[in-house]
Amino acid sequence: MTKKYDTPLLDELEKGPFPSFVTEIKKAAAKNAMAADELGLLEKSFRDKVTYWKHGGIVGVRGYGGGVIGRYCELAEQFPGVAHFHTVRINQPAGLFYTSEAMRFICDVWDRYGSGLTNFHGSTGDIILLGTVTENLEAIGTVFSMNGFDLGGSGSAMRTPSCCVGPARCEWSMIDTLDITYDLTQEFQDELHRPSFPYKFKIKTVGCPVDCNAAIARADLSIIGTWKGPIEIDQDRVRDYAKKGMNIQEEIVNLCPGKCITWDGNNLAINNSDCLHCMNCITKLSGALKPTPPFGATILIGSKAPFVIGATLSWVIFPFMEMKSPYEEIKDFIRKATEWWSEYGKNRERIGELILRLGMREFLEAVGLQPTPEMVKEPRRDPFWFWKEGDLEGKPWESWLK
Amino acid sequence: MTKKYDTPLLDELEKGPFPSFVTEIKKAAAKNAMAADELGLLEKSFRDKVTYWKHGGIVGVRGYGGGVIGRYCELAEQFPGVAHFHTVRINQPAGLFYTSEAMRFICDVWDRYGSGLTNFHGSTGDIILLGTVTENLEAIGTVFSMNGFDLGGSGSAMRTPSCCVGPARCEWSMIDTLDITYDLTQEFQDELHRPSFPYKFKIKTVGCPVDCNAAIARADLSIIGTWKGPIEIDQDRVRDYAKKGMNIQEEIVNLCPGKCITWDGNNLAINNSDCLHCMNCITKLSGALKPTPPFGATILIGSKAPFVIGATLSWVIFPFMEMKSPYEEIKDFIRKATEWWSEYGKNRERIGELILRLGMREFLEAVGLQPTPEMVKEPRRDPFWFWKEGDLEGKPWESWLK
Amino acid sequence: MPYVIPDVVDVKQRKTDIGPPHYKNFLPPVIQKNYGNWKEHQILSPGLMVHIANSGDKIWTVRVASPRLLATDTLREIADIAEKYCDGYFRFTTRNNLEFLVSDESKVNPLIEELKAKKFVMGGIGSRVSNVVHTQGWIHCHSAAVDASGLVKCLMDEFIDYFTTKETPNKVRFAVACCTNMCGAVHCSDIAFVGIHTKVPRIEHERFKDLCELPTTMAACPTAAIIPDPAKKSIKIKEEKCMYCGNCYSVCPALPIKDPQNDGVAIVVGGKVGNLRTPPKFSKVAVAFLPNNPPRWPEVIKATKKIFDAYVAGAKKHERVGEWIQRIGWEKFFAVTGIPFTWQHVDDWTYAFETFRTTAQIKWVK
Amino acid sequence: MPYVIPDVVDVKQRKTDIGPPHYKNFLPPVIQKNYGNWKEHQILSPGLMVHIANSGDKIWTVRVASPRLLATDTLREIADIAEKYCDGYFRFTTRNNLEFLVSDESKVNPLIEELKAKKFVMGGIGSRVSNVVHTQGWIHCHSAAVDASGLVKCLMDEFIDYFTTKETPNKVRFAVACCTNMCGAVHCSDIAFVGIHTKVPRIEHERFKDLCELPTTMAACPTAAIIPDPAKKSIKIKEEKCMYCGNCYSVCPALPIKDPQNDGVAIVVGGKVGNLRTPPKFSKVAVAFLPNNPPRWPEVIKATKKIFDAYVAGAKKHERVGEWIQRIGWEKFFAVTGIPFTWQHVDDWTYAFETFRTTAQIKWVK
Ligand code: SRM
Ligand code: SRM
Ligand code: SRM
Ligand code: SRM
Ligand code: SF4
Ligand code: SF4
Ligand code: SF4
Ligand code: SF4
Ligand code: SF4
Ligand code: SF4
Ligand code: SF4
Ligand code: SF4
Repeated sequence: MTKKYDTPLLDELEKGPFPSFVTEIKKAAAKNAMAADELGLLEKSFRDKVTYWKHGGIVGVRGYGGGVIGRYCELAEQFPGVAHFHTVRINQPAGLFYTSEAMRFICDVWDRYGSGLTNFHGSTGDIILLGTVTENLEAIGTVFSMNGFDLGGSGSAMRTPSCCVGPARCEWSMIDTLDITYDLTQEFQDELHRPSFPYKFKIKTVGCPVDCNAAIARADLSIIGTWKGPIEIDQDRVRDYAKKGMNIQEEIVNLCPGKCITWDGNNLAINNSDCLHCMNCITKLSGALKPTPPFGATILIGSKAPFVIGATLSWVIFPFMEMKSPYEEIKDFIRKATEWWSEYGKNRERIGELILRLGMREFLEAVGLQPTPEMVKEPRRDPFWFWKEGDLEGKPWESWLK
Repeated sequence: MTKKYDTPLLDELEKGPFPSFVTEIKKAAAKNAMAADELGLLEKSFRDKVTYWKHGGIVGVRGYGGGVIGRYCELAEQFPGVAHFHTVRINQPAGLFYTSEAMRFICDVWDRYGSGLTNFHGSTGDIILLGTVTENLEAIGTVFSMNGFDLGGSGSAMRTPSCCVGPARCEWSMIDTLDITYDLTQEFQDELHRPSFPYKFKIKTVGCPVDCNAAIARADLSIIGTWKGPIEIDQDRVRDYAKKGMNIQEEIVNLCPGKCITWDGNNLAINNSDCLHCMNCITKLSGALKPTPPFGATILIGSKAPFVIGATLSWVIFPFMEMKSPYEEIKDFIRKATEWWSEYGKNRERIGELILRLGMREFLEAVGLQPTPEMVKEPRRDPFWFWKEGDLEGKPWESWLK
Repeated sequence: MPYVIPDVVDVKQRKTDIGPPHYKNFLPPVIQKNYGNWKEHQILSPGLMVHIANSGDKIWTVRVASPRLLATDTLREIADIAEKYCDGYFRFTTRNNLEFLVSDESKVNPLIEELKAKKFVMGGIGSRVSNVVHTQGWIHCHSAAVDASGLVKCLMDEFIDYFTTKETPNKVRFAVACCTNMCGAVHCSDIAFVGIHTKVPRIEHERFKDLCELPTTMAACPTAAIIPDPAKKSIKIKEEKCMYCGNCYSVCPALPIKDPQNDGVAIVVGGKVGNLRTPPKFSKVAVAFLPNNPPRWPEVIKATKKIFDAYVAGAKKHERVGEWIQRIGWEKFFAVTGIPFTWQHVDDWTYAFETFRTTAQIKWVK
Repeated sequence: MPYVIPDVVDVKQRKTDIGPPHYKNFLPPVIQKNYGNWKEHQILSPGLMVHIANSGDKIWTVRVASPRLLATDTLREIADIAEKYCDGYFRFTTRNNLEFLVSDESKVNPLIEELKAKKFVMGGIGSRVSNVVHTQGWIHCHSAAVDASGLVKCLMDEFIDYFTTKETPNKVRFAVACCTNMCGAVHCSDIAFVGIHTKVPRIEHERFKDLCELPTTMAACPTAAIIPDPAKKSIKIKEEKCMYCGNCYSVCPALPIKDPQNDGVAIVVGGKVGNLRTPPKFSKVAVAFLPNNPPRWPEVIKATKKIFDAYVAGAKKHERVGEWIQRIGWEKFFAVTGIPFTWQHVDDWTYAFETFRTTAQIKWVK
């Protein structure tokens, strides 16, 4: 039933110890014509050193403005199986947990309607189902929804939120990353499925500053768990580490960015008021140190890939926010922030870019926040800055210059 | 002969321990009508909280395009003595050394032709003679030149080079700052006296990275002495410091940015290959440590005040240049750099701003240099960059990818 | 939950905006019980760790490499194994690895044996190389200047020992992006690869009119190289301002930039995202261009090895690649890796000044 | 060299481009002899140090505060003293202090006695406050938003003990600039003061035509707030883009910006120029506005004291102000000084992004 191609270049990539994506494609190709042509096309790309996909087209599921990436092949005649080869993004379960049952269901759907090829997962977090044709999209959407799954985001919309494994299997999680992700995803279903923002808006949540989901680098809104209490120390276990050969001075004390740890060979002391909450000591002395409540999150905004103004990392907006269900404060912030952005943002301008264009003040005032030093690495440099009517009213210096 | 003013506000500034500039003005005012009106005018400025000087006018000495800052008073009728109140910039001797004789000569000139008020020195380094009238300028120029002095720079010209005290009275000077300054000043007399650049061009030379003349912050061309040899250690003297109470670990080892010093309580060791040549250990253990040859200078370009693109610090162009009389290499560089700048620079664009506008490559190619990692804190970030015809010719990777 | 796929699908049954299934449905009972109450974990081997709850309960995780691109057959095989040893529970990591979640200690070793037998590759836990965050490449994207999965395969084949056994000073995060849109985490990875172009886009004036919007196209250009060409109802590109970034093509199909002869791969290094020790860092260019040489990209792999080996040899414990470079200095980085420093390393874009060395602090390298 | 001032000056005798006199003419013999051959120095008291040559020769330096603005009478007095104790040799420092250069040890104490008697203030050597790099202010400049000499006098009166006797963790470099042209070293000083405006320049359309060039004026604006007003042959200012920097006035007298009611002083902190320990640093705004209150600027002095005292109390040995702040963090800086953090502290100009806190590293302050 499926076409066979000679794939000498790709065959090369079936060698070697790391599991081979070529083998995967071949597995699917053995029983799926789309996958077979994907294999043939890919070999041609490898030979010609060029992509043969066309610039995306708009396809989708009724009632949704996104969730499907339209894809057509430049060489449709030669590879008819991939003439249409759309991707369906399915919103993953928070934390990327699965059961065999659920996975088999996904496989069944994809064997029936698609190429049999998937990505677990896309960089944003979605389940990526690679390759189907326009006619199948409605059915795919229906079957998934009948079974409790829904499409993920694409286009100028809220994107599928994602998170680290957090409280499900990590001792350091200071917030419920899975619940936050699930709750925000549900809250913003409309924004997720019906693109109405100037551009994409991504949310990533991690349980602590270790940031196992790259939240600070790949999310317009980065929610990073943190703590306010002192670090609890189990001295015996610290000594144990030392006994087992850890050089506490080198690996813990010297690497502390707050320069707030001391070790006298027997006791470890932390001056918590200088702690920067970086997590180094806690992770490297795993089990011996423990952050203590209050727990909450630092909320940062604005990270993204390089276009147009250069790659950004998210920056602090709320140094500390409590993160208790139903998460009203963060939802309220997201609403205000995206409203402001939708009003002032240009087409294809991320929220961080807009803030950089209009200035933090415009943004902070719009969302009802005051500036705090935690928002900056350092205050501004050159001595000219804007004043708004009223900034100097009432001689503000009088109150602190006592 | 001179007018008297009530100066209650200024009188307040005759009180207090620090020597008073008001007392100085009063001293001059007692015998000089210009100084007297300067005093009256200043009191008025203090009262009204505003300057009363007009935007500069163009005045000068024949054959020179600079050296005099024209200054007229907005309140000429009320204060006729300062109706004209031009500043004459006299090129200081390198290192700011004087003899009583020379100083008396300067005073004589200024009592005869000016207000009797001076600045030792202006921020650029000149002797500033404050306040004279247009008619006196030719005579002032003549008398100074008859006695071996010349005007300093102003306007869009080479500015008066200056330096730290260097080899004249400092054990750390690795280059002859005074001689370099004198020599470059002589070499570029024409550029200094006849503005023909897009904007000002300042040169500051210091004997070592301590930078006692703020070369890196206030000069388009910063010449900073440095060394390539190992740091010589007199262990006895180091121990002496320790004995006298210095905490070598805290003050020397921990503060070394190269993290290349160790101290075992008895011996200090420096891993010179990691030394950043910052001078901290050498200055704080003064007398115990000594830089050794080869000596030379790091040459940096581009520092300036905030307009228009924000304040800059100079950045490295030559990591290391030998600085031997007659300093042909640096002169050649200055000539090439200022030629390129004069060709491409806009009016009022400093050389550093031009480099930032056109890119380092344009500049480096114009002056015949190749890029080196010492020029940057870090390589560029976002993965798009220019290629010129030929950059990839001959597959440059083949040679280093062996 | 019994999943059903009716033979005849009635699209009217479709519900919208139900969102993803609740994560609780997929958590093993031991996790549900000890959710948020973990005490600590121990790394037992590069592919095995155990998390211990305050209650004393434990869960074992066996981590397995995945090419991310998976056929349904493989997914079913995984499901079968999970059923056999994990009551059907497993997960993926944020870096595309697969994790079997074992609640019953006695099943850990048998699971490992079966995985070995089936040629699954275990590892990636601890201070070592883990899987590669990457993108679509020639598999699925119109924008790809290079393939992604292929490059990942070559990289991981090369560094496999560092996944399965050997340690590195700290975790080494690779990432691959097939174009400068950088759908991978390239801009903040220890060592990352990005497909780049080196020639100006070609303008298809006829198609421009129909397919592209002038303001959007102009706004897409980071260097304002695009100006209107009213005569042609199209645009012009000021060649000397073009950095070949390809962003104009992202918004306008009439500006193809792909070029088999001149596209290539750049290597950027020293980024990180975690807040440990030093703040998150951007990656910086190490190698500005290497040829796009499928199927094995030998030049890219060789260059990567130079960087990787220098890091492993030179870094102190817990130092990430960027922290190592920060300590030794970029002049030493280029010296110890033998990579030449070229024009392309010197920034000339928005933050160029911030990257210039505004200090006399220099290390001498031979 | 005998200096002559003829009664009648013949301007034809003027030579041009002779440059400054050679510095050797002004070096004491002991310096000439040991030039470039100094071995070390010792700081004997805050106003006295001795430099010792490899030859064993010594030169003593007595440092004296100067207001920089000096009357010829004072200069003559200095010349007289130098003649008496120093064979006529003295110098100024790069921070406007005066240094008597004594070659004969027996003359050191008598010199000091005479200086004391004459109320000269000795000090400034070592880890302490030295003199203030500053500018013209109302004495001579049309651009001054604040006076410079006056502010310097108030500062040095306040901190005089730290010049004459008391120590600070490291040198503290003050600077004053009367406008944002910043002819002082304000942008890289420990604690610096700059005169600023807070209102948009007034446009004198009539004068604009005669006095100003349109392109130069537009190019002078850092925020591109200036646009042509062709009707008036003048310009318009987009008020919402104006940062009141005054640079347009620098090139165009028809745009006066001085404003007695609304001009004021900003305090910037944490800059340095030396390469020791940490690289040179820019100053950052600590206080965005204080009123311009001559003759004693009490608000400025009080605010400075808060910063200075916090530094002296909190810094470790050898830490400059900027290094201290870097260690404790800006959140603590604002906490320990009690200075409020305002909108003006947050950058919104060229490098704004580089100043944002792109990390979760935060210290909690009450
Ligand atoms: C599938 C995925 C890559 C992957 O293999 O994992 C992907 C694929 C595409 N991305 Fe992406 N992006 C994917 C995650 C990302 C990420 C990473 C992330 O989300 O954590 C980024 C960087 C972070 C960011 O958002 O900035 C990313 C930054 C971009 C950009 C640049 C956006 C920008 O503001 O600069 C584009 C260009 C655009 O939007 O037109 C882009 C555009 C695209 C398009 C839609 C191509 C296009 O221009 O139309 C790609 C479709 C490929 C295809 O044919 O399937 N993709 N994209 C990822 C989404 C899967 C998922 O939903 O889970
Ligand atoms: C006298 C002096 C200040 C002082 O009291 O010491 C001074 C005074 C003036 N400076 Fe300056 N600058 C003086 C050193 C500096 C310095 C510091 C230095 O040279 O080390 C700087 C900062 C470094 C730099 O060059 O960027 C400096 C940056 C400026 C600027 C801004 C230049 C820029 O590129 O942003 C201007 C504006 C201009 O050029 O129109 C300026 C303009 C002026 C003018 C000419 C005012 C004007 O706009 O026409 C001032 C004349 C005041 C007067 O009436 O006497 N002055 N000026 C200094 C020169 C004395 C000397 O020759 O020794
Ligand atoms: C499973 C996973 C979370 C998830 O939701 O899927 C995870 C899980 C753990 N991480 Fe992570 N991290 C995971 C992605 C990340 C990421 C994100 C990324 O790579 O894109 C990072 C940030 C990397 C960066 O900074 O660029 C990350 C940086 C860390 C670190 C910090 C390393 C360092 O810089 O010192 C630790 C702490 C440690 O290793 O000491 C850590 C520690 C851990 C611990 C020990 C946490 C715990 O107690 O359970 C987990 C197992 C350790 C391991 O894999 O070595 N995890 N970890 C992710 C596994 C990815 C993989 O397959 O390899
Ligand atoms: C006389 C003078 C040079 C001149 O040509 O006039 C000079 C002279 C010396 N400096 Fe300096 N420095 C002089 C301006 C500077 C400057 C420039 C400035 O302030 O604008 C700096 C850079 C300040 C900065 O980084 O912002 C400067 C930073 C230093 C340092 C480094 C301090 C530090 O950050 O650790 C040292 C080393 C030390 O003190 O240990 C030093 C050390 C010295 C020594 C000990 C060098 C020596 O062996 O002779 C000299 C006497 C020490 C003293 O004054 O405490 N000198 N010194 C300048 C005196 C200015 C004054 O009147 O106070
Ligand atoms: S980010 Fe923190 S809480 Fe989340 S998995 Fe990593 S270490 Fe655990
Ligand atoms: S969490 Fe980081 S900053 Fe805080 S004590 Fe530990 S190592 Fe230091
Ligand atoms: S810069 Fe160096 S050589 Fe010059 S005076 Fe300062 S310490 Fe001495
Ligand atoms: S000069 Fe600076 S970098 Fe070099 S050893 Fe001394 S303290 Fe370290
Ligand atoms: S990085 Fe570029 S080529 Fe690769 S998937 Fe993303 S948009 Fe497509
Ligand atoms: S490739 Fe990039 S730089 Fe070149 S024209 Fe297109 S958008 Fe502009
Ligand atoms: S800082 Fe401004 S006001 Fe002061 S002297 Fe310089 S130009 Fe004039
Ligand atoms: S004051 Fe400054 S910002 Fe305002 S218009 Fe003039 S130059 Fe522009």
